[in-house]
Amino acid sequence: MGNNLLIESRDPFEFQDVQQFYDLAHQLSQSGHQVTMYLVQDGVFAARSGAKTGKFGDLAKAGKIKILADDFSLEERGILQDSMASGIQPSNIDHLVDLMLDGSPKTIWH
Amino acid sequence: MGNNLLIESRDPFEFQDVQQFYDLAHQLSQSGHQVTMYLVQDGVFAARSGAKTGKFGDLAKAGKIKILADDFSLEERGILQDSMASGIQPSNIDHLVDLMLDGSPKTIWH
Amino acid sequence: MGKKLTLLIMDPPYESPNSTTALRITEAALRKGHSVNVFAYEGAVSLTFAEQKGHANPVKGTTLEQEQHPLPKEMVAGLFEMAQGDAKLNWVNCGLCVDERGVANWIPGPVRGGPGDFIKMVQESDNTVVIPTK
Amino acid sequence: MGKKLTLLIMDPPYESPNSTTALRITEAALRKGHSVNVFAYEGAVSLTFAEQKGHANPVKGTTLEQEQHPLPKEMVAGLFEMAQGDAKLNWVNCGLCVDERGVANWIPGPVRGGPGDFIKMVQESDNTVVIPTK
Amino acid sequence: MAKKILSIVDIAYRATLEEQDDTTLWFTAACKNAGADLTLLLTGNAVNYAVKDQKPRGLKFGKAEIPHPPHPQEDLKKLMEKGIGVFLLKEDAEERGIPSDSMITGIEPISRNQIAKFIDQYDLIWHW
Amino acid sequence: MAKKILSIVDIAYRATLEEQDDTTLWFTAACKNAGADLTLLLTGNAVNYAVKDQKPRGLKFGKAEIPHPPHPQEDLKKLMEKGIGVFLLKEDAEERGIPSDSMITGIEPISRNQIAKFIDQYDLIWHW
Repeated sequence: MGNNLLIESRDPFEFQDVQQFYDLAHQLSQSGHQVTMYLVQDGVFAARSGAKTGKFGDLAKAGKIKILADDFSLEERGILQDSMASGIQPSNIDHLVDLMLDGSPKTIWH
Repeated sequence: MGNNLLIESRDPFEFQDVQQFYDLAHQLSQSGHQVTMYLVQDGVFAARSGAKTGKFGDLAKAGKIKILADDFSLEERGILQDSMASGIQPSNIDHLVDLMLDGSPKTIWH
Repeated sequence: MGKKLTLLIMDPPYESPNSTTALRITEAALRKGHSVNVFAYEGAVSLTFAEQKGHANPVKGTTLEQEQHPLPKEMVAGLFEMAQGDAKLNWVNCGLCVDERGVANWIPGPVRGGPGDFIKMVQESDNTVVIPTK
Repeated sequence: MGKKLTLLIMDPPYESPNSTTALRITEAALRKGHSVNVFAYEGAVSLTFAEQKGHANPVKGTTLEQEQHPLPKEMVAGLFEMAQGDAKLNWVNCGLCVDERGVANWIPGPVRGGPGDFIKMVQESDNTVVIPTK
Repeated sequence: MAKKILSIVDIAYRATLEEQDDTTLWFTAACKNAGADLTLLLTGNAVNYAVKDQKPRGLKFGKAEIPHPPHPQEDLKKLMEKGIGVFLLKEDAEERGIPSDSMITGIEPISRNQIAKFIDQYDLIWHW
Repeated sequence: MAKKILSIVDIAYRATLEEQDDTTLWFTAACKNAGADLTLLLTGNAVNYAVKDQKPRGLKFGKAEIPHPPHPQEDLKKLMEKGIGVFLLKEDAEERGIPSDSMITGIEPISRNQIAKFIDQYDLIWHW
């Protein structure tokens, strides 16, 4: 089964289709793919434990998808590690480059 | 009571806060203001009779707010007059200029 | 008797429908005998850049002449030509925005300015509309 | 042994966080010894425009020297300096996009090209990421 | 072997008047001409590009003009003639109240719940 | 008499790294310096500009740098020192899970259902 890298750069509170991107991650995972989601820029607004992000919370809780959040984007927005929802790991751009080039995953930027 | 001109340029299916702009129109009207909403660019996607636009349908039906849709933007998107929801009138940029300058309404672009 | 409208725009050329709508509003207002102030902020300062040039379209198979590729600088020039007599067009490009983008070589008409000029426009206008970028 | 990454970017300078993220990805990939192809489409062709210049910041009260205003052309130049040995940077500016914006005077490094060049990059790369504008 | 590419066009009517076309549809066509193996999926606003009756007027600003405003439905037809498969997300069209008989023929609707399977057929996904 | 202006800042973190500030907050400050009577309302993402712990690192691209990344919370403090009233939409902060004790002091929350009344006090609305 394939390897998918989904990069979410958009604010889930601003763009309606962010929910559909979460759904896509879920669907891909359900059909047996390995899915990693990397939150960057405004995408990290989903990472706060108190954020009302709809389907994202379920995704993070289910734990079937690896969810990473860009450390620079988190620091820029003042989202501290102890205020992050469980199931989301801080990560960094070096690791994103590794993810992109290791095994050439199907990569979708949103 | 004041005169308000709300210009909605965004697609209600793309941006979550379009619903809040509809809400603002409702609130302003409820507090006794005269409100005109001019739909332009992707804002006219709310004008199709079959569009599932949430609060917008209620606004249009209630008829307390004048809702206009830019004829150029409608034609550009192939939204014909007979496919438009009731309560929305086609209008044009010349009329928008009249609305902006006649009595200097409080004008908000979204 | 003409009135006075001020618009603030901030989208770069070829990036947003806002630019076209703002130019349509300006055109209609001038045609009706009103004066228009345009404050071009951020990317919108590139609308008047003189070095823009048309191109053929290999996908459509059109030549340079057939394609008649629209150039925002020419649209703004067209609006300046329309602004005769009492219906004036006053176009201010934000100077710092121009510097960082390197687009100081603009067509005749616009002037360099800053937020202070915008505030003057706002005070003397019948209406002001800020057209934000997304 | 380095791999090869292709990025397509399309946001103009000073308009989107995508530009900074794309440059961060490019920097990290080069540092790790990978090669990077960047295809600059639409507004992104202005990132390398040589006429960009810094400015003071009257709101912060900083001088030109204190502000050290970032210039995208210098960031791209910095990336070209990093690209030594096997880790290559290949930056293609979409030619028609350059023409309509008038930004042909770019810094040393980038070359003019079109979709055909992009397709070649895509075929020879380990991964390709299209970073769309909003 | 040429990589199989899925181009998902989601953002529409962006600077289409100044450009006299949609830059992502244009790019897709140009890449096909350059030999790419491409399929197109319309989502979001871009589902409206399939609507038959799109008829923007030319615009004038004094002597300057936008003489050839875009007709994305015609550009889609040309893409299909070139052998590019064109699909659209059914739910996005329904939500926007676009009846299927108002759209040009030849475009295949797919459902949101099929999208993972659909994507699976391609090596690369360009999401615009 | 000077017009009373409400500047509603809704879009945030746009090109703030390249600019080393937020261009709409910057514009609001510059207009105040030029004598405008201004009030600021933060909505959408921009409510996050009130968060105390925003600490972006400087960035390097070879020899080139973004040496002074922006700290919008400090810019808001300076706006308040200049006498600009700063408000934020309470529901937008709540939805994003931003606790009020994580924000700088001096910003007044208003509710979405008060917004029509709030807007009523101003002659002009700039919605960014």
